[in-house]
Amino acid sequence: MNLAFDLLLIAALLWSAGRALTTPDLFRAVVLFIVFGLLMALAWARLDAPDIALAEAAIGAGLTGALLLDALGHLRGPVRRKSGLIAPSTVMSSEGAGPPAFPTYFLNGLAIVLAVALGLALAGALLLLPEPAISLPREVAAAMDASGVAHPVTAVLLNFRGYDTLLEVAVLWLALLGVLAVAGGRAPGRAPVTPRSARASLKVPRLLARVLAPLALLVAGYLLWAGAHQPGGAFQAGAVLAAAAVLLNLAGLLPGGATPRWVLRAGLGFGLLVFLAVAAAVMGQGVLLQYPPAWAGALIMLIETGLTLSIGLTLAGLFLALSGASRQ
Amino acid sequence: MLDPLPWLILLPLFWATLAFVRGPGRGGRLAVAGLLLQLALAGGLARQVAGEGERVYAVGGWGAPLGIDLAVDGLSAVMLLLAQAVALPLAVYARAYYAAHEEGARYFWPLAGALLAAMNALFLAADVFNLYVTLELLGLAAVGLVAASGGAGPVTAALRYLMATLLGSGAYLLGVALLYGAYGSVSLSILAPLLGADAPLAVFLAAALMLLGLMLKTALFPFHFWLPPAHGGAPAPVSALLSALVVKASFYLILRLWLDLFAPLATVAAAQLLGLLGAAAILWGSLMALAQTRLKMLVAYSTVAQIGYLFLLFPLATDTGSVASASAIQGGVMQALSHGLAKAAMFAAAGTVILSLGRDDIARLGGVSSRLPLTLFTFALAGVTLMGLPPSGGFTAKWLLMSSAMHSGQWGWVVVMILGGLLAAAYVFKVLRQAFLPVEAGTQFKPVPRLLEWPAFLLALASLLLGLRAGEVLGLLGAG
Amino acid sequence: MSAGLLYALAGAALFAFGVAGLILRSHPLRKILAFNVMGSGAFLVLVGLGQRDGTADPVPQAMVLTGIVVSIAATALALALARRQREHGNDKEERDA
Amino acid sequence: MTMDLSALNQLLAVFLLANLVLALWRVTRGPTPADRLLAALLFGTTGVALLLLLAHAGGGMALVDVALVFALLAAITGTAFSLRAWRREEDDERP
Amino acid sequence: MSGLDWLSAIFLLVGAAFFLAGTVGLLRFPDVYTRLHALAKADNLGLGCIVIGLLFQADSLAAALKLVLVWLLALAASATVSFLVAHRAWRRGIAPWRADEPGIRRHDES
Repeated sequence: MNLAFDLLLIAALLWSAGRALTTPDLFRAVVLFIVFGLLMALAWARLDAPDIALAEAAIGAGLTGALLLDALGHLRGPVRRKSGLIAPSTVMSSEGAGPPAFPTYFLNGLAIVLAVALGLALAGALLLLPEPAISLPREVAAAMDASGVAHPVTAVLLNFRGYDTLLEVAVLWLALLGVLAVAGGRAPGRAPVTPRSARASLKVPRLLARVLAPLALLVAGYLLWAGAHQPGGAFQAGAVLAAAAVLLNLAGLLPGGATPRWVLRAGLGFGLLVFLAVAAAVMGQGVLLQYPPAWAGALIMLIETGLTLSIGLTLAGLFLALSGASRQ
Repeated sequence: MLDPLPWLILLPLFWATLAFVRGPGRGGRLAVAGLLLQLALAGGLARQVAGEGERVYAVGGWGAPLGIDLAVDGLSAVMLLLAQAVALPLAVYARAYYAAHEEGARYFWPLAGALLAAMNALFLAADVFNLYVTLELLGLAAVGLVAASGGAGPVTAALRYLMATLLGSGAYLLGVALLYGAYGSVSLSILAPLLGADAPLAVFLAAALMLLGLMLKTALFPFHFWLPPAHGGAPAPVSALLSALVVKASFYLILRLWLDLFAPLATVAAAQLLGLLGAAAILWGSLMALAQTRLKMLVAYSTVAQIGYLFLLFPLATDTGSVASASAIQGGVMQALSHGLAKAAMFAAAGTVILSLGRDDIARLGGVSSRLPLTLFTFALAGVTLMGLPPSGGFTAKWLLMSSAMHSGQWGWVVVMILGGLLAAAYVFKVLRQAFLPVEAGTQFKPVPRLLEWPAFLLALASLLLGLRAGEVLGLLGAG
Repeated sequence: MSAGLLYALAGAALFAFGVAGLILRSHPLRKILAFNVMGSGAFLVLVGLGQRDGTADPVPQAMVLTGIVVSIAATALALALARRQREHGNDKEERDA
Repeated sequence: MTMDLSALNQLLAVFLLANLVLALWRVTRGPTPADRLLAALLFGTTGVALLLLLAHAGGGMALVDVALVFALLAAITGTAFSLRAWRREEDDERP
Repeated sequence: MSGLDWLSAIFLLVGAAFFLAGTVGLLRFPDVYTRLHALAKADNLGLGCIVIGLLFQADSLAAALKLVLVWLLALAASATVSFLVAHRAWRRGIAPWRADEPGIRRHDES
């Protein structure tokens, strides 16, 4: 029974991903990709990874989908300059759309053959893979009581491999920096003016946004608190917060904009600063990110709260910076 | 006193975040102060390694398989010194440069801080998945810096650069996934002893994927297509940072993986292939540089060429006896150091010329020798290192590589190196010749602040002094 | 053929799809979709291989959480660049027209 | 029939997944762009039901939280679909 | 299987039947408006029955209430999105299907 479910789900995953990359119509490609993201959440549920299913659902369905759909409105139409990665025109001449030096189909064919060969080689390699020498789950279980939390994934994320998470929060903050630098480069465009007729259709989403936004806040708080002993945590909570902000923006209740004032900048940097401060403070009596066992749980909760706020603001900022700066 | 190892990562993140919170365009003084402290820390760390040898730092106190380890040995200490030594003068240069370009400076300092934090974290990391996160942090920071000026050219170049670096990171990540599947750990110190020549197919695939991903990020020929528009189109301080440091980080990673993790899998055939690609990069990059009409594109293609020298060390160091391989590795690292310093100086000098002249086509550089003597001298000094003339660091590097080639009887690489040196001379003198022509009618030279010319000169001088003090640096390299 | 290995094989196929898509397609939005598919494939291989014996392994799951946040960051930056590139294209068109 | 409840949940989960895939195929093939918007609806109902069944078929109560997030976010993707992606006229030349 | 389990099984099967009805409706109906009926009505009812069926299996009141909350949320989302889709389809000029003129027509042209 499980096998039937897995095989059907994998077939759906491969179908939706394949169609998303091959269908000529861009809107259908984005829809198929969002379907792929949601099917991935089901796959993570099947792989006993509820934390990832939560993150994939909140980030895949909520944010990536909204970002892509919002961008779709601006990116339709033919591509003027051939910006293919290894498309012949870029390999031979550095100025973009020069005449392709040798026929494109030769290169496309080569790329497809290479991709298929890679896929087959990977499949073969995976099937012949021996059992791993080290079993990390045993190590995690052994060290769980000293980690300060009850849920293994949160323990790995915030304590055992907390340094990865510190750098990853910096990556997210950095992406927003890049988006602000690019999108905010000029005066933000007028807020998207919705014609009177469309405004009538905004009444319903406004009602929904007013109901769902506080509920999303509640769910985010629940996920943050739950992270200590069951799947949840800062990323999923932050993503739900950001999804609420996206809904408010879509309903016209929250303005976009790519030039945050200092209060918002402080909020955006807050999570990273808290993490850095805790990482540095604990060095007083130990190594980087070595929480004193008695305080581990409290410190992790403090960091997670700061992260939820900053990740929520940053993920929302990624959407709002783009939607606010769009010229209608 | 501060333990240099963790603070080299935390410090740049601190001042980058503070610069962001203080608002667009702010953070210049903060950055220079931070970098001064970082240079001191890097020096302290180098002395520690020279004294006590390699040092492992278990983050969170958990130790190898469970937690993440940071490790510093001679190679990483040297690269850390290079990163801080190039970044400090460039920070001073950038403050003067952006005094004239208000628009471009909006988020330069937070992005540059994040870039440096990523560099330091990468040089110190000893965990393959942690290396993936640092590579991603480095890639996004570099793309952000290229695109920050917002012009049409840089944005297109940044998008292509981002796609190339994401393809590289994806391949690297799949390699990490295969390694974890095969051995159950991602820590270098745990994986290295487990990996033997009899490794399963998946490990060979992982090695190929990881190295291919990193070659894409190092812009080794034929994956160099994204570098010239990105480094050529970006503002001068950004191009200097990228050409001098960012491509070196992924090269350092290839060297680290080739020497430590994948040593048993490293076949002579693969090494020869890397050598051939390096040779092709030298010839192709130099020829394209010679053909360029715009100054910064010439310097960008020169980067593509000089990266080729770095990859010559692989055929010279694989199964060629301990003496030849040691000298080849020292030559490669010395080339990375001297090129880092010289290329930063050259891009900075080019930036000064363009800022003063208002245009960047090589044919109309007349009068630069009389109006901007120090900048032209800096450009020439940096050219000396690129050409590999004594007593510059470039000469020491090429000499070590050549002696290794002669020792192991691979004469082909010697010919390539000599050809590369001649071509480098060609494109450097092409610029110098134009600069000595009389001033073109009707061109005004905007006055240039001193703080713009002296940091570039300092960098060029350092690339020269590196040649004279090579013994000390190579000693540190051997220590770890 | 445990569930973990099955999903790892699916991940390998998705990775191949993603790489082919990233190289072949020229529209920036399609490259972004391809990059995300490639990332999901790599994550499936990472978790799938870690759980070939059926027991949930928290370490690759934490790594994939980190990876998902990294890929949304990269996707957002790529979208911002693509939109800015299109706006420059439109400006050039208005100037040419 | 000695079928206990969790086996029934598992069986229904497979049945719902088949339903979902069939419906998704039809929706994404649908002629007008409006049909494709229905995909968001599908996940709001079938996806949530599927997760609830999996949760009670041994997948663990955490999947109920995932279903909660699914339901919460189904509205967002659907709203984003209809409000933002579908503003340009040329969508209709190919109904 | 105790009495409660039978009750739960019955509700689950009824719910599945409604989902089947929704999918068949989606496949058979000719235009977007009718398909909205299939999806919005049948599937939500199916979800409701499944939630009720699972209520019997819930081990605590909190878990049961959470299930009901999920259902209410799904209803709210489904209602909003159905309205928006139908509204946008009409604004875009897609005419409802008519037996005498099958095929996709525009109502603002005729």
